Amino acid sequence: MDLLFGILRFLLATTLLLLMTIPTAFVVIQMELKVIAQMQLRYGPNRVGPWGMFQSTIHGFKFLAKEDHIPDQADRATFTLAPWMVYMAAAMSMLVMPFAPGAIAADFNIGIVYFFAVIGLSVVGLLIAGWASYNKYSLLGGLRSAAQMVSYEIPLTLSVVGVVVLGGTLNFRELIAWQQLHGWMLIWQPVGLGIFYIASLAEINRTPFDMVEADSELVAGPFTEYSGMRFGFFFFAEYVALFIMSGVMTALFFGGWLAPWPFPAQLEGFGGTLYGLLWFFLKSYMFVFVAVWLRATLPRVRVDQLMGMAWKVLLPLAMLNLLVTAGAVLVFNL
Amino acid sequence: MRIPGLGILKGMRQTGRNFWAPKVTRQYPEERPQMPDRWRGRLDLIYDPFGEHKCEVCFQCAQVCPVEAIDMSGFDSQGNRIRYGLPEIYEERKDPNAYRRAGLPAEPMRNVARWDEAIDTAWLGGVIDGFGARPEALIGIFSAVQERYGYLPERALRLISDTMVIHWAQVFGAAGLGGFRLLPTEGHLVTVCRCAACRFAGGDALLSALSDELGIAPGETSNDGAWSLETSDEVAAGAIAPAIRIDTMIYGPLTAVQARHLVAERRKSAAAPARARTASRPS
Amino acid sequence: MTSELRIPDPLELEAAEEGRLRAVAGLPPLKRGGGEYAGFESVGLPDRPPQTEREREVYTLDEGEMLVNMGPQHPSTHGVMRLVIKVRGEVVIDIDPVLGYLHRGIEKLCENATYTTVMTYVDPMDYLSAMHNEHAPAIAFEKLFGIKAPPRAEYIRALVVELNRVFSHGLMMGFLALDMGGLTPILYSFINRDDVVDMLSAISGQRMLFNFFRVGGVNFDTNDEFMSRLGTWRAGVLKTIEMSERILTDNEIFRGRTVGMGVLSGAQAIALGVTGPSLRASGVPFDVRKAHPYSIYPELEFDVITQAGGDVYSRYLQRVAELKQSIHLIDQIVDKMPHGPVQAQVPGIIRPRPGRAYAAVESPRGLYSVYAISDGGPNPYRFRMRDPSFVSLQALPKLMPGRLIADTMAVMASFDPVMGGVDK
Amino acid sequence: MADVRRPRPTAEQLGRRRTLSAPAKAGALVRLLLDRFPGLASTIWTDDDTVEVQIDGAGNVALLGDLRDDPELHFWFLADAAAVDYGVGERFEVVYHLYSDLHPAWLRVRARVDRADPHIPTITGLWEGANFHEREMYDMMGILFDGNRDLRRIFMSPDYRSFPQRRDFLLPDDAADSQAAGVNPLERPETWDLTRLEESRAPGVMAGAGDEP
Amino acid sequence: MTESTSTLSPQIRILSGGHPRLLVGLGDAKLLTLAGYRKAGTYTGLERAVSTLGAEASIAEIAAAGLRGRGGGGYPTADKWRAARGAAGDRKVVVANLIGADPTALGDRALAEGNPHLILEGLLIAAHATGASEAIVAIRRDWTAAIARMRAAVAEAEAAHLAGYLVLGTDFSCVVTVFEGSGALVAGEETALLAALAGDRGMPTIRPPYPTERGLGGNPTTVQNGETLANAAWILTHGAAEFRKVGSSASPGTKLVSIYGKVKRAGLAEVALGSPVADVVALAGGPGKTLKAVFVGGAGGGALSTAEIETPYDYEPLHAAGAGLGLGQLLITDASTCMVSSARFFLDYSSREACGKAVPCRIGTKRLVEALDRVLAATPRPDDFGLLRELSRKMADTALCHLEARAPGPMLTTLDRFGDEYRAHAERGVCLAGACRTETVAPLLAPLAGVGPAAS
Repeated sequence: MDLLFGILRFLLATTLLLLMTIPTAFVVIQMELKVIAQMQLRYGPNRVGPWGMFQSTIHGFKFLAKEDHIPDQADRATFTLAPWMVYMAAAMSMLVMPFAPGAIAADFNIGIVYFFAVIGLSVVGLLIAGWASYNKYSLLGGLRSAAQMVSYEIPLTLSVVGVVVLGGTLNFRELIAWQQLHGWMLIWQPVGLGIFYIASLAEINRTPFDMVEADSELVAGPFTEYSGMRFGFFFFAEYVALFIMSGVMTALFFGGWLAPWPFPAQLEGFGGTLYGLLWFFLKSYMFVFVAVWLRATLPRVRVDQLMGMAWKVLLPLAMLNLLVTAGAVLVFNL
Repeated sequence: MRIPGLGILKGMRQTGRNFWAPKVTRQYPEERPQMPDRWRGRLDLIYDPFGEHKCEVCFQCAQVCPVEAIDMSGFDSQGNRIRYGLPEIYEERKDPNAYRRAGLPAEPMRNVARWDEAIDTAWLGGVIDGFGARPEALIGIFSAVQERYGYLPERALRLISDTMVIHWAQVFGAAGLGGFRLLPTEGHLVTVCRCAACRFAGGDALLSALSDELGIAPGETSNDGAWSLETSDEVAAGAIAPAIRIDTMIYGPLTAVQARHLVAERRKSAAAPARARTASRPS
Repeated sequence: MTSELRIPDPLELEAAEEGRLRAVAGLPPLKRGGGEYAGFESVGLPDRPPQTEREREVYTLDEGEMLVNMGPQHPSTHGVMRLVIKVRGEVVIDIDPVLGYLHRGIEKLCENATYTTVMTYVDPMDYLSAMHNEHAPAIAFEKLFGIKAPPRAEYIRALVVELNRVFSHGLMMGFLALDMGGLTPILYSFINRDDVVDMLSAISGQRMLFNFFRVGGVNFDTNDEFMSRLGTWRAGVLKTIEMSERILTDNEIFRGRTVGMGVLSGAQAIALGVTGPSLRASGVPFDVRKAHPYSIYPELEFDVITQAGGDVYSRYLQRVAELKQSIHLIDQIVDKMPHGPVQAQVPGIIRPRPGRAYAAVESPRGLYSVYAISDGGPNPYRFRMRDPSFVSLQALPKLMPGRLIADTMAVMASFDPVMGGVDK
Repeated sequence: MADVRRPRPTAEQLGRRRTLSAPAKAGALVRLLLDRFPGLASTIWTDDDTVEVQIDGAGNVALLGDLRDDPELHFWFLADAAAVDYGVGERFEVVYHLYSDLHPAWLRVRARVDRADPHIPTITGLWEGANFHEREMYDMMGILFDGNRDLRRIFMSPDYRSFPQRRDFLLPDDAADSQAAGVNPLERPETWDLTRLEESRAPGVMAGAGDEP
Repeated sequence: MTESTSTLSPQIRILSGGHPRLLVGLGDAKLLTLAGYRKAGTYTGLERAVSTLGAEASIAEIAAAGLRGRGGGGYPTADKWRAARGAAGDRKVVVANLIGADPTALGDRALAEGNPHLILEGLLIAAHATGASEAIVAIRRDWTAAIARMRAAVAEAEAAHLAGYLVLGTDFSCVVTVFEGSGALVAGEETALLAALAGDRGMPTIRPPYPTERGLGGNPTTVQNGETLANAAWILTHGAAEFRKVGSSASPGTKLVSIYGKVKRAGLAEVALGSPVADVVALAGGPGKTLKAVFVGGAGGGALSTAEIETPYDYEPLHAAGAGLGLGQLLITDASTCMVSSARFFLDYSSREACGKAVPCRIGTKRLVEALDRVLAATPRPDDFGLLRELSRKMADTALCHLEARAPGPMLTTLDRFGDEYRAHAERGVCLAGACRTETVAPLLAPLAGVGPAAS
């Protein structure tokens, strides 16, 4: 009985999340279009719907309407598989996303580990896509993505380890509870925050680290040969991942659903859920905005500079950060 | 040594400020762009309040166009059908040469001479040199050409323009005045004098009689192509008004009956001497 | 400045690393210099024997090398051109530019056009500096025909030409950033460009291919619309340039990618025939406006700006500096502009005496020159145009080996080629 | 005015006539050239900003090398290299324009090339950048530059068979023959079969020269 | 003298009577050769001008004779020559205008065919007087006989050192060339003639600058009617006093008049200026039926009613009457002529011959013809008569050449004198002359709807 209820709840939650990814992608894409346009002294899309707010939706349906083209010499099986892998990696990682009290799909006790395990899967999809397309640009893009993500996994994870050591848990909910007691993690882990943000941008191929689909170098990287909804999945996955990374950063460093002072940090009952959702989305989309802002401003770094940064700057920093944190924990036995 | 990240922040400050700045996009369909007064994007001919083109094909615009961009086609103030420019302009698109150029099957035109009459360039060059290529002699050269071909072929005008270094909009303009023919006439040419003397001595009666006899209106050619009828001032029959001219002979004074009789006689005599230009025209 | 952030040449690093790994794995070291002829299928062309040693060299692949076709349908080849890039991994070994995708035979067209009609044909050559394209033939034909444009016409010419230079350099800033993934500066540059082309269309009647110059003068005199637009533009132009500059000049990422990248020494640049800002960025003070003063430039006060570095960043700085210099030149011209006619009296069909004339102008991309021969006929017997970006393109194969694919576009954009001019 | 279009425009309409005598500023250069290369004395011509010498094609490398390396001449910059075709039975000319900051005049070197057998040494040894110029000249005129490692088509496609900028190259279009021929070329159907192109190729150009230089 | 058309084209019939001066012996084959011409005692005028008088004195002689341009303008010839002589310029040109703007004016043609040497002499005198080194004879291109004879005459004269270089051994040189000119009405305008000679479309230009300051090739140019030149030669031959014997004081001398229309003998006559029009009409034997109106000056002139038949045939009086001397055309109409269709004919002629340069002329004449057509078709617009007068006034105000200014002349004069015919046509569709029944209105245009039936 209890098991059955759990299964039902799991199915419900997964479907809800899957359904949620699409509007999330739409919102983030719309933000990207609109914000970059504003920063470039343009109006941006303003024809479709009020203030053009349905532009990204139209994009989505446009993908559906487009011809689905597969190159002759492409490896059909892997070629069709790749978009799903990338997309599912993003969607599955939302399972542990702590939206609000009582609004967590799967409240694992190893949620953080699960998250980084799943989000890393997308690299496989990109690699497959690059290889399957039978296109030199795609191949280069796939290789780039492999190198880039693999190397950025390490500082990313290491920067989080500090948080985990401090919070003493791998569960998002407990971590947020810890932050409610001791204040937000960005006070304790500023360096970790910096490393995490840079590494996360690289992890999800955002400017200035969008090596994978560097449109002025490799035409579109692994996505060159893709069209129609297959490309649409890559497209959505990218933006969903952006939102997820912002969400995780919120959960890890900015107190998740907790409201900042002077508001009451948290409410009880169903109202508390909505209250938490409000603050969570507020914070997350703030970081999405910052990412878009960066994209509007910065040129792209070169691939060797990217690597050099990962291995020569971020990794030692993360190590140092972890060392200091662990030492502090030992000394002050927090 | 600059602090790393400062430049990035500088840039982000700029973009962040522009986020709120007024936008420069032109909302096209709503905001029409302000075209400058000298806008050369579109040309149009203006109409007068009576709904007629004000353009009288006087070629003055073509004469001042520095890049010879203006092609013209129409009836000038003399009623001459005149044009110049590439044959695929305007209705000459249906010209067989344009077809040939496009690789399409082309059927022969009705008056072939209009495009395909071969010009004796050596002879014409000789004529021009005889006048020393002086622009004063333009009319003389025209009349020599008309003497030989019965009209002014376009190629001859082009050649004249090129050899004498006269902008050939001018050449056409000059040819438009003074009663030159810019289209060939076929067969025998019956010219009814239109001058005041003849007119008041009853020239119009002659005209109506002849057009009735030949069954064609002035400016037309009979179906068998043997007779053309035209009116002109050149006969200038002062004392012998009213008069007509058949090919080169002037007859007058005539009454309508006499004129009709005369032409009828000429038509009966089948052995009509062919004119020079019909011989020189490629069949 | 170039010493700091100087990145080591990845080619050696990569070769050394590869050798070390093979040694560890007990494999024989890679043999270099060998390799076999790969042929043209590797770039998707019907195969044929190589025409020249150079071609054989390009299409001969060592182990671990491959040929990548960049273009003709590549997002950032500045028009339609094709770069056959020989890469090992991402490291460029060799580059072979393949031109002619935009070839229109403009020289031949001009040789069959009258002297007045030539102006319309040269316009679309270097479509970002159409005014310069018209300037050189105008000067050459005036030399041939032995006439002189009235002073006011010369001033108007200089004015429009400098305006053209301003927006061309502005666009170069934007395109350079765009080829590095920076989206915004190009749009800021286009704000500036729109103002200028509106201005130029106010004076010439066309927005892009102006057809403004005439043999012996210019088509129109200035009008109120032009002058008022000029005033408003002058008030705001520096601010617009500033916006792009703030984003790029100090940006660490931008500097990291451009400083020390594609270093072209002065001697090398001269040997390769690189001219214009790219040459001056290598420290060679060669500016046609000073070397062979042609229009009213002797009467204007300006110095030849040069940079020390010779790298992409110096070329960028050079463009920015010359842009501001042009704005000052425009101020001087507007101050000094005399009154009078703008067109000398010229016959309808120009037939110069038989003769030869050579005229060079300083276009935004360098020395743009025209060599015209007249046989006394109504159209030029020979009409030769030397386009700067065509020659500058030769520097690319010299600079790129050892760099990465990512930098190919940056270095190419730093020379600011326009394919319309390259392919004639 | 009507008089503007007279055949021979008068002096005031034409404005200033150019004098073909050597202007003062180029005089020093002319003297220097006469001093260095007495052989060229007969061919030196000058107008107000150009000094011109004519040489035989074979001697171009030596002369240009001297011009570049002589400290007093010091023509270090190759501004332009172009080819001119003087028609069938005539000659080709490869025209180099040089610049020196010591002399206020362009130096134009016209090198004659035999049209029947168009060969001339390359100058890529002096200026590497001459390569594209020479490739273009080969592509458009079919002039063969001995010693150029990279002499192939640059604008036209590699399998192209003719040399478009030769004077005897017949366009299948009206642009080729001027209206002075008295005909409107659009009306000449025979200009449409491209066999005319094959016939019209100059004797000097071997078939398929586009393939093996 | 008798009516002889021996050497002249059949179109030209010399009428007896009047005061024949230039017409003396015209049509006589002797006059065509230089010898015969010298025997008639001429080229003495040229000798006198060149050898004895000199330029200034000969101009003074012309001024004393009070010769005025016979081209219709009536501008004093001496003033014109003085202006040309005074004008700056190393190369001056004299042009003899034998274009024959109106083909019905046969005076020039008769002179050119019958007595080319006379015109040539006058041309050389004018060239010498104005200091011109170049003379051009522009002849209507379809006067082939005239062209041939003029060329022959020039050749003879040059052979005899009467033209060309070093005329009569003096240092006066004048090269004479003969060119065909296009016979268009507008070519009678001197600027249009010069434009045509410059290889341009024969269209008049704005004056000033007058041709005497800046004409052919930008050089001072004197354009003179052939008849004027002949008169000049006559003056220098016979002297100014002799010349003044005939003609009015304001404008002495004679005028060649070509009379046609409803007359017994159409032809060419020479009458003294100032003699009544009635006498001139009488020369042609008068009208067959009752005289109705006399159109003086052709398309640029106007109509005189029988009441004004006594008007002196002279510049000013005719001008005052709304007509003009023109090239000496005199059209006589009788009761069977419809004034409206006549006016329409002249206007249509003007609009056909319009060069197309001046908009008022180009469009205005068209509109006038259309208005008249409406009148003839009895379907006038309410304001048509207003339109006629308004347009005519505008054309006169904005005219570029005198032809344009005077184009509405016949219409206006007939409108004043025969308004009732207009009204009858417009209102009742009835032709008072009863002529429109048979006439189709001018050829090459669509026949007017309702003209025939409307007359019943």
